[in-house]
Amino acid sequence: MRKSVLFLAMLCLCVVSGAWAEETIKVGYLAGITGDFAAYGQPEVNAVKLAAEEINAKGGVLGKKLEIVIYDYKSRPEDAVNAVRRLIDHDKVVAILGSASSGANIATAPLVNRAGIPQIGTLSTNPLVTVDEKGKVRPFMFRICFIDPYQGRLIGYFAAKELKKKKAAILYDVGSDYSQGLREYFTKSFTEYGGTIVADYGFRGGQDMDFRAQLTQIKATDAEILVLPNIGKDLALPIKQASELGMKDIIYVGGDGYGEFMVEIAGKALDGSYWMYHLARQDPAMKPFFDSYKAKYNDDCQEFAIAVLAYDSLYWLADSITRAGTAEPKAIRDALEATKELKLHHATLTMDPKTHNPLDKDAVVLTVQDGKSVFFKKIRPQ
Amino acid sequence: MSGYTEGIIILLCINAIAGMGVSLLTGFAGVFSLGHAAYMALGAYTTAILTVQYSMHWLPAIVAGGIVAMIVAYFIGVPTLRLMGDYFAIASLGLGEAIRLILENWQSVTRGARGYPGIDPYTTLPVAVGAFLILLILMFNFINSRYGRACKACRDDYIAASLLGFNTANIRILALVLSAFYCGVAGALLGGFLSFIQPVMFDMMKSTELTAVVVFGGLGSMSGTLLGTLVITLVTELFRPISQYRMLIYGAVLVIIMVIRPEGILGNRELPSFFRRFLRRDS
Amino acid sequence: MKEVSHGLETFLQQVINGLSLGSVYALIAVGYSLVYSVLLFSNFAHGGFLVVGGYACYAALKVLGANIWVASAMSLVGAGIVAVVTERLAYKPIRERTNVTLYLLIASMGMSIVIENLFVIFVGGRFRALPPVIPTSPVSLFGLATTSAFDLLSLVASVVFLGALQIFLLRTKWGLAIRAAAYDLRTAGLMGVNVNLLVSIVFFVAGALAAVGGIFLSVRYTLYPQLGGITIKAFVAAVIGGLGSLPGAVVGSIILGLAEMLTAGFISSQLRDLVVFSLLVVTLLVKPSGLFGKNVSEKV
Amino acid sequence: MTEERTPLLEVTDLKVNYGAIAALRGVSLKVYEGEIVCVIGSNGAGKSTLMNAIIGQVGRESGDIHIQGAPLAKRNYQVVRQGISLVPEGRRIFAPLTVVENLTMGAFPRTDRSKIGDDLEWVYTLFPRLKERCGQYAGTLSGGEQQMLAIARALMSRPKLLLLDEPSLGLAPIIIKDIFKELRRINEENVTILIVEQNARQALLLSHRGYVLQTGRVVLEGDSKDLLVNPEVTAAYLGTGATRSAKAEKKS
Repeated sequence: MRKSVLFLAMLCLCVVSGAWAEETIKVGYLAGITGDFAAYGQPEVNAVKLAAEEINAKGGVLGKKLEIVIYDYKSRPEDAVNAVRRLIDHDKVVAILGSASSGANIATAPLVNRAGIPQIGTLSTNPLVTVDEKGKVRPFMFRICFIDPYQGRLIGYFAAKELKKKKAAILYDVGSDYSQGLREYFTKSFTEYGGTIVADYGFRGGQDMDFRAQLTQIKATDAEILVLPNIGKDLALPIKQASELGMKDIIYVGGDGYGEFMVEIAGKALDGSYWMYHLARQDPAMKPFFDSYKAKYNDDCQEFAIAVLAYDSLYWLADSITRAGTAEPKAIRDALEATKELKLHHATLTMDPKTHNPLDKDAVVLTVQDGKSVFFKKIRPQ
Repeated sequence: MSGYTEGIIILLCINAIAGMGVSLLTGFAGVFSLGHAAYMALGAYTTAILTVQYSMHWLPAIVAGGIVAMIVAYFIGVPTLRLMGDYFAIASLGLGEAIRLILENWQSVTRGARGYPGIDPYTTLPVAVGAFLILLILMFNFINSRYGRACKACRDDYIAASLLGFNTANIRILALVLSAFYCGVAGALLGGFLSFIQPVMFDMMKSTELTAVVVFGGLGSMSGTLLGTLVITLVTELFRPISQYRMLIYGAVLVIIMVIRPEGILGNRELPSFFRRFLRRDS
Repeated sequence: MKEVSHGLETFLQQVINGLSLGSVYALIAVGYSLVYSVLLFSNFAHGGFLVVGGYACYAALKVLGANIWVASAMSLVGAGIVAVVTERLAYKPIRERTNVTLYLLIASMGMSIVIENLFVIFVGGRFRALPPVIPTSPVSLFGLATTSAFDLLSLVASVVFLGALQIFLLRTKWGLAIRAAAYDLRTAGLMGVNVNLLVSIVFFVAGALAAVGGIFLSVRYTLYPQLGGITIKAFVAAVIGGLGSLPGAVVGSIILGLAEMLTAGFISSQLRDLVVFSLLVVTLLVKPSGLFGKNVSEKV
Repeated sequence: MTEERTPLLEVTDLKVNYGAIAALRGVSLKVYEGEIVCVIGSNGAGKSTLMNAIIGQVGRESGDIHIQGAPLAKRNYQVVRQGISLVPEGRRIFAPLTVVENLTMGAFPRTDRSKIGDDLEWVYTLFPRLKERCGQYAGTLSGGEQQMLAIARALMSRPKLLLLDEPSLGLAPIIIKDIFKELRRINEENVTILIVEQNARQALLLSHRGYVLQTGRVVLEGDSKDLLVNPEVTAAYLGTGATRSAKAEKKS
């Protein structure tokens, strides 16, 4: 009985919130608050709220305030589909930001195309998010991050040309599309640059937390670098365990799965590792963001890549709406596609209209020194 | 009708089809499974591969998806259905995970963990509702048939049923194979609904959800299963605005219903007789 | 010749890795088995107790600034209490009404979701690490293999805790009562045993053991709300050893740890989990009650 | 009659339901100190339910139970502490525990640890066979030995009242005779006994008084020697072996 009252209350809430829709521009946000990516859900939500506050404080967009409707998708594609349908039909959003997961965005792509609502992926690096399997661009899907082939090529280039290493070992997550993608493209580019893969081992993300079996095998080879195309704890744990197994000389290289919380887990062992990243914490342009994030949430924002990308996607969207001159989804789409040399906080963004990927986006290489990530250099492979 | 409502109804139909399958096995034959998401995965992948790779029409492809799930279920059922009670449930958990891991590793066919994109969105509202209604009628015919009653006899007293001359082993396998068919079809429809599938969608969490819905609705009540599906799906949708509490509420609902009414919403009655009894008690 | 000794070294290393992994599984698997032996259901919320233990230790160390001994003690007691409360709130009403253990299974799955998400909401999903209270520096074993100081410690801790549990079960009045109840709970009641108190004690012990596992897992790996998911492996180990048998849980854990490491090392790292689940299914088919299990007939 | 004394156990109008089925429909009985009282009846008459309701393993619907004038607790473990102990139907010994451990379990609620050793000796003198097998696992004992163990285990709590549920079940006639002889000896050592039995003749021969239970009600009561010659009882429960069970079956 009490439960049905609750339902009714919820329903009323929805209706009421629908009623003020006219005053604001509604933007949807797909966040992985529960489920496998729960570790990243809170920072992205915090960051996008922060961006909205900042934009609204400066008078909003086209004189209207931005309203962010945040839905959790449990880090699962099947749930993302319903969340997006609800954002489109029920909340009548003009655009959708997120998610960070490629799988979810591939599943929502046909929906947003049909409905004509633009969606910007934050950390979804799989090429299929914006381009379908026949190579045709998905008109309403965009992304702010670089893609797996680019990132994989970066790692390969960096390892072969910058570090001048010839022998690499890979430890990747069989269950993760992200990890599989990076591994594939890294292997391709590293061998093209003349390197050899001397060991290639997989593991199952989620349940497997012990990588010593694979590491022991890798230790027995003469690999000079260990490539870790993984996310979060699956990056920190192999490094920690490798150091326990006495693997001192191997250099760790990885992609944008890096997060600062890894230092807490792997400690000293992380020193001297390299990460292809979207931005560096020391970047002076990012200081205001980190300061206001710290002030508002009293947190260092250790998962800053996702937070910054969520933050900047809203700025990108706001800019596109301004340029479009209307909050009409189709116009916003066109403006997003036409983005050129837009200065965001973490990078300068130009859209490739054929792929909806950022064009020639520099990657930042981070290295870890004394438990802190430090800007190493900007690279762009030839 | 808005796309959102439509999406929920399609998802409801898909969940209900899978739920009916598990309900037949668990509620009627008394066999508990913690691995039925794997049959959904088999159906989904078979249909996806047939429609995308071999350009088969979606209708026979869906049926083929169900049949592949059935065949696999048969070969799994023959050795494992000898196991009783918890042990079958545990074995099915292991097998379900094993099937999912095979799909994940068999990259040349399934494209591995990156998922299988580009499936035709053939699961439209009429298709989902149509499939649901057809399978619903077939299911009610089955449970009211001689075989359906035999299933119940097996559940209530396995030994007595075998003494009464039922071939209990065959009946348990029949129930398993049929439930796999339903789940396979549900998986195939899910593939067409999302137009993208990944092995991770069909993990243990999904399997437990299937069984939980059946227990929630009431073991041995097909309409209870449908009601359970409705409630669980609507709860997760209604609480979407308070996203972070959604899973907490889902977990709490499972516990609370087990504590307050372990026999499920409807117990082992079907909806009409439940209402009759309810009204009688009121007056 | 060099090849051979090199292969042997790697093999030895993998065996040691397997033993250390197995010892952590054992701590968790024993808890599963202990609860199963008395109440005949697989308590899937066990992983939740582990997470509670991990966070309790983390909080004690980081927030209260306690030393590792105090923090561990708080963690053990905390997880034990949560286990008892869980049993009282969620399981007791069910087991008093019905003897269908499946209802308990579903409730335990619900509880594990509840515990996980309570942490997601109130503590956050971030991966955390316990301060380096337990050394993880490499230790060389006669120059043949390398392990970390932590592994030796976890092995020792497993032996100590499992030994203490064994002494508790064999030498004390309540230990005897638990063994009797594991065979026949009702008849244990006839002997004047307060069955509810006994079940609470069992849950407290299981929760405390899970906390030990939780502390070691969070130091060895990392601490996050979904950490409990790893207990599925420990559960498999408990089944392989025979649900309800404590020596079985230990042996099953060691077998599983070795199987995982040797498969990943010498066959294929991708097949590691497949081997785990195949081992489970094969065990069930060949000997449903596991290696050491008591033979039980139908119980649903 | 002995109306002036407070009975050791007094059951008044006890009703027990299993769901919608009434198992006991108002049973009253009394057991005085030092007595052996038997309850006989056919299968399904409610005999085991009566035992389980007294010991607290089955909830009571209504009715009172008093022990020495004080109300009997409802929880199983408290009942044992008040001095009643049950030898359950089918013996239900702890098979994976040793004989000694089984006996120690029987003494579980006791706090006078020092005296437990004396009582162990006492039950060993009653059942010397158990002493010979004290280190063996209880599951390896023969049926008769298991029954002895179950009785000995119940005695270890030093009960004022010993309840026995079908002690003859599944045992050979010669062993039944032994067991009943032991029960008489135990009674002589100041243990009051309430026994329910299908084997009516043995039970009536052993006991002082008896009750006849039929479909949840007491239909007859009296001194055992009177019941033994009561024509109704003889007709229903006391034929020779084969006819007796045949009649019992027809009744149920």
